[in-house]
Amino acid sequence: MLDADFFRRWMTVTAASVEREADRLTDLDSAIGDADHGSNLQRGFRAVAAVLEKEAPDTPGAVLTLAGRRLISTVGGASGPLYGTLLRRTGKALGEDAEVSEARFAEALRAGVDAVMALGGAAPGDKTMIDALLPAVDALGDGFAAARAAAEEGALATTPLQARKGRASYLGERSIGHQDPGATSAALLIAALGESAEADGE
Amino acid sequence: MLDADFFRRWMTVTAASVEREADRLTDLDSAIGDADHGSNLQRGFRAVAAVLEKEAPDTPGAVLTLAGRRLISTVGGASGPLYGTLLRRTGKALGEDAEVSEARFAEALRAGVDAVMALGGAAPGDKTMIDALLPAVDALGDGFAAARAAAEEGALATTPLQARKGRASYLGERSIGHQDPGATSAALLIAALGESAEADGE
Amino acid sequence: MKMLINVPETVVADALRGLAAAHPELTVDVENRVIVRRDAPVAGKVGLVSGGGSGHEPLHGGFVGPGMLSAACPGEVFTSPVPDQMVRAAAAVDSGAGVLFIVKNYTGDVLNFDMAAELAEDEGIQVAKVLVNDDVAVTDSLYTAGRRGTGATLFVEKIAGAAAEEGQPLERVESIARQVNENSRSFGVALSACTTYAKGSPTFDLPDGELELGIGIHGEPGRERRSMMTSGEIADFAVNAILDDVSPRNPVLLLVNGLGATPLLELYGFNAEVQRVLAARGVAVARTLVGNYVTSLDMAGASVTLCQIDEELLRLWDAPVKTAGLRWGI
Amino acid sequence: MKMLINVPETVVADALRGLAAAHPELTVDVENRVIVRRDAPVAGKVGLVSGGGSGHEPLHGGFVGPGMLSAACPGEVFTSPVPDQMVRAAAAVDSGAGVLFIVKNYTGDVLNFDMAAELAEDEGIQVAKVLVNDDVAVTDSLYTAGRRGTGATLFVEKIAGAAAEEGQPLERVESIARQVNENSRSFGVALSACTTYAKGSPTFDLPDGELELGIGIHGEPGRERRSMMTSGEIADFAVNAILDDVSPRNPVLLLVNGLGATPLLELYGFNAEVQRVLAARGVAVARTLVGNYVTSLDMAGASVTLCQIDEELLRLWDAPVKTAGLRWGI
Ligand SMILES: Nc1ncnc2c1ncn2[C@@H]1O[C@H](COP(=O)(O)OP(=O)(O)O)[C@@H](O)[C@H]1O
Ligand SMILES: Nc1ncnc2c1ncn2[C@@H]1O[C@H](COP(=O)(O)OP(=O)(O)O)[C@@H](O)[C@H]1O
Ligand SMILES: [Mg+2]
Ligand SMILES: [Mg+2]
Ligand SMILES: [Mg+2]
Ligand SMILES: [Mg+2]
Repeated sequence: MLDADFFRRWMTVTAASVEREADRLTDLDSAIGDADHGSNLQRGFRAVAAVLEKEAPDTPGAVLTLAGRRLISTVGGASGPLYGTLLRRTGKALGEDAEVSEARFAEALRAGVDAVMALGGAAPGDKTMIDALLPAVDALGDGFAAARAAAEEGALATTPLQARKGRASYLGERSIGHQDPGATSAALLIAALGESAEADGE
Repeated sequence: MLDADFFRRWMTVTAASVEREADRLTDLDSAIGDADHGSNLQRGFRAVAAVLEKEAPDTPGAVLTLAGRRLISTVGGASGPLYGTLLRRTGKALGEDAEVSEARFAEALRAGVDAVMALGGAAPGDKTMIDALLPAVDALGDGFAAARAAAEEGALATTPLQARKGRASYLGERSIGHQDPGATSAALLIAALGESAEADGE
Repeated sequence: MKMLINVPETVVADALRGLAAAHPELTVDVENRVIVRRDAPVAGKVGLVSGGGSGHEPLHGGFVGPGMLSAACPGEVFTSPVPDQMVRAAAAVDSGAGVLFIVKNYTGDVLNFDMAAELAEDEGIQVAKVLVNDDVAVTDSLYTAGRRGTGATLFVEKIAGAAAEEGQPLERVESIARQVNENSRSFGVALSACTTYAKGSPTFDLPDGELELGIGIHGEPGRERRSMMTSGEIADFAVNAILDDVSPRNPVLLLVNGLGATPLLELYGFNAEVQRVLAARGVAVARTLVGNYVTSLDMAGASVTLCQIDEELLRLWDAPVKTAGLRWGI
Repeated sequence: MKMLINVPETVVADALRGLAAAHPELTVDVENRVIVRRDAPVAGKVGLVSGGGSGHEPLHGGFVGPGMLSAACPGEVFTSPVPDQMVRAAAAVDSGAGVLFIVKNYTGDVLNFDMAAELAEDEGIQVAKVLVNDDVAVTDSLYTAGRRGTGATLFVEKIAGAAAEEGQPLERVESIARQVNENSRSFGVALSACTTYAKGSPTFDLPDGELELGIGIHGEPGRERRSMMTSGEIADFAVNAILDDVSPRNPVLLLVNGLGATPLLELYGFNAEVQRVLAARGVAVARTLVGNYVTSLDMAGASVTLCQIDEELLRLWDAPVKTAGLRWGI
């Protein structure tokens, strides 16, 4: 079972890996976007880590809705409302239970990803964060490691795609050959699940 | 004796050598000024050549006063009024004679250089065109070749000087180590005398 | 590229402090990043709120004041502001007559303003939205995020601002804003990439002797790269790209806009070429504005925006405006 | 650096054509390079004529209009105009009340305006001259050409322009102009060199990580080179350089001026730092102007100009002005 602590760790581990990978995310965004994805998420997840420390919500749902709201209030750009919605809607779907099963989480995350697709209008193959998130959700039944592998594979697979959503779409065919920054950060987010679970085992 | 033809040649030979050396003059000006001396003189001497062709004044004095007026009307910057005054006042000093001796010319040119010093307030050693013009005038009694050598030596000798007039003076000690663009162009003007005389001999 | 900044993290806050110091006629909330005209809310007047990533100054903060925007929300550099800013701005300027959000069509701006509109309506503020999407460099299709909002933003903000200042109701101000956007088209060309503070180096690599046609204003590379062209050739390309998309029957407003680092001397020369092409294509120009209005940090280049107008829109364009970035008639 | 031009030879003429197209309220003589306000000569009004090398736009052509200059003479890029232009301008604006030449203190400008003054007086025009020399970066001594004219030119042109517009006589307009200059001091800092068209490459070499303190506006290198500094450190240096030269007792006008390629976002941030230093040194600021007004093509950097004012000068500063580059009150 996954408790509020686990979800808090998920957020702080994500914050740490965004910190570490910020330059790479910004570089990816500079190739096909506007060179801010790393700093956007850095600002957002710093704020998330800070607010979770301060408010220490005590259910998985409350952790994720608070984190989502905080991203919406601090990131801006396309990724702010999208990641914010992802976490907020996942959190809402988790309800008010103090602990949730992995299966329940997988279901909630799917609701979150659906909300992101509804909000941003992106479909799989549009070269967005969806291309990492959706495979991850599909693989989540097989555990965090499988989800991580699926997300990373999904992110890598955005390289040959032509972008159809977001800023990269303006480039048309010139977006081909570059990995999508949002799919890359989504893979970081999913990878952080396993790391948070391991930390739990210690 | 030097006739109107000689002075016209002086101007067109100068125009040609300014054309040839324009980039070098501009480069020198970019080191300690504002990177326009070559294009300034190019514009001016093209206009001088054109007006002399069109109006064909028939005395040495008329050639130089016309050339000087034309420089004033087309060059701008510091060098326009200064070179314009040099030629205009030299021309005025030559009076209305159809031919003038080399000695008479040397005297007139000294009047021209004096006028430049009065107008611009520069003294020898201030790192300006005066540092090429004044030695040239002093040497003119020994012929055009001597004047040329003196002017070129004078121009070279500006390198170690600190500028006290014109734009280069703003640099203070940082003007040291660069040859003055105006002294360099003045040496071209003086060198053109000999070339114009040779052309006459042909 | 070296920058005149303290540290990247404080660029926007520093600029807001400087704006506050220079413009006592504005209320600048540095912490919450909202710029409001001092006398807001103006009784009976529709509030106009815009915003977007910073780095395009004077857009939008420089257009706050009588006759134009009521408030602006600056985001991080090239990053849409967050809904909290927009809600705060709407609350500050709403007199009960409602608020119009003027939104450039970028995914980030659209999503954040949409969220803000919902939140503001929850607070009882009537909100209308208009999307600006004038950039013909981007194909407007299912396969893109749609045309970008660029130079027309200035036209929309000015003309809708004049209508609001006259006391026209929200639906009318909104429909005028929409009309201005529909009548507007832009095309931009970059001679150099800009440098964002987060990245610290040019956002894309543009070798000597090449330019980007159809550039965006966020350091996004353009549609096509070509060998360097003259001002006249660029004017031909840009104006023709616009006129391939629309054929104005009425006279137009013309904005010849610098992207940041192009000297005004060059911009005026470019205007001469743009006017030449327009004349050759039979397009009459009613008013011309030349300057740096919708910029992209230190990018060199320019954009052209045309807006087809009628007498009413021209009257509203000519109406008094008193902002840091655009000012006439008062 | 790539340029948005046709060929270097036509840059100034192209810009004048573009200026004419954008500003029907100006009479632009492209061939003879004179920009005159359309209603000149204004009966009974002193004419104000300025000019200088091009590349500093909006100075001077952008400051022609009611409440400021009567005419401007643009030279080649960074090259003083020729006397013929100034004489023509003087003749176009003289209503019999005389003409004031506003001359930045550069050898070229001084010599050409001096010649023009003589020629204009030969034509029966009464001419007065005022030299602008506000740049504290240059030591004013027998061993230099004297302090350069930079940002204060805007103050002199605006305030003397207001006095002339009110119908004050030539001697009075001249003495006000002289007073404004005497009360003004500037200091400029470059983060990059500019590129002139004649040369086609940066006028001096400024490596990454270094800046030039005490820069001129013609691509002349500055007084001193230092390792890169923050906006706050630059403000300290610039303001202190000015206040070492003069201690204003009255409130000041403040111009935080961009040299061309520095984004407005950075300029406003720099303004915040300048205001901090002024407050710390006890200098009260009556009015602040932030923007690109006295530029140096595509140079990155900024200058600070202070002008100590009294009530009369403040009144004239606030008076209406209607030009392409500066506009308020009408
Ligand atoms: N409509 C969309 N749906 C899903 N993801 C999107 C959409 N638009 C953009 N993205 C994602 O957002 C990422 C860019 O985020 P970011 O750079 O932070 O925002 P911005 O594009 O506003 O600068 C893209 O790489 C992409 O993965
Ligand atoms: N006061 C002066 N007296 C004599 N020569 C001068 C003076 N000031 C400048 N010069 C000369 O003019 C040259 C610069 O000419 P130019 O570059 O055409 O004008 P500007 O300095 O206005 O750009 C200098 O190299 C110097 O030789
Ligand atoms: Mg981005
Ligand atoms: Mg020079
Ligand atoms: Mg962004
Ligand atoms: Mg010059």
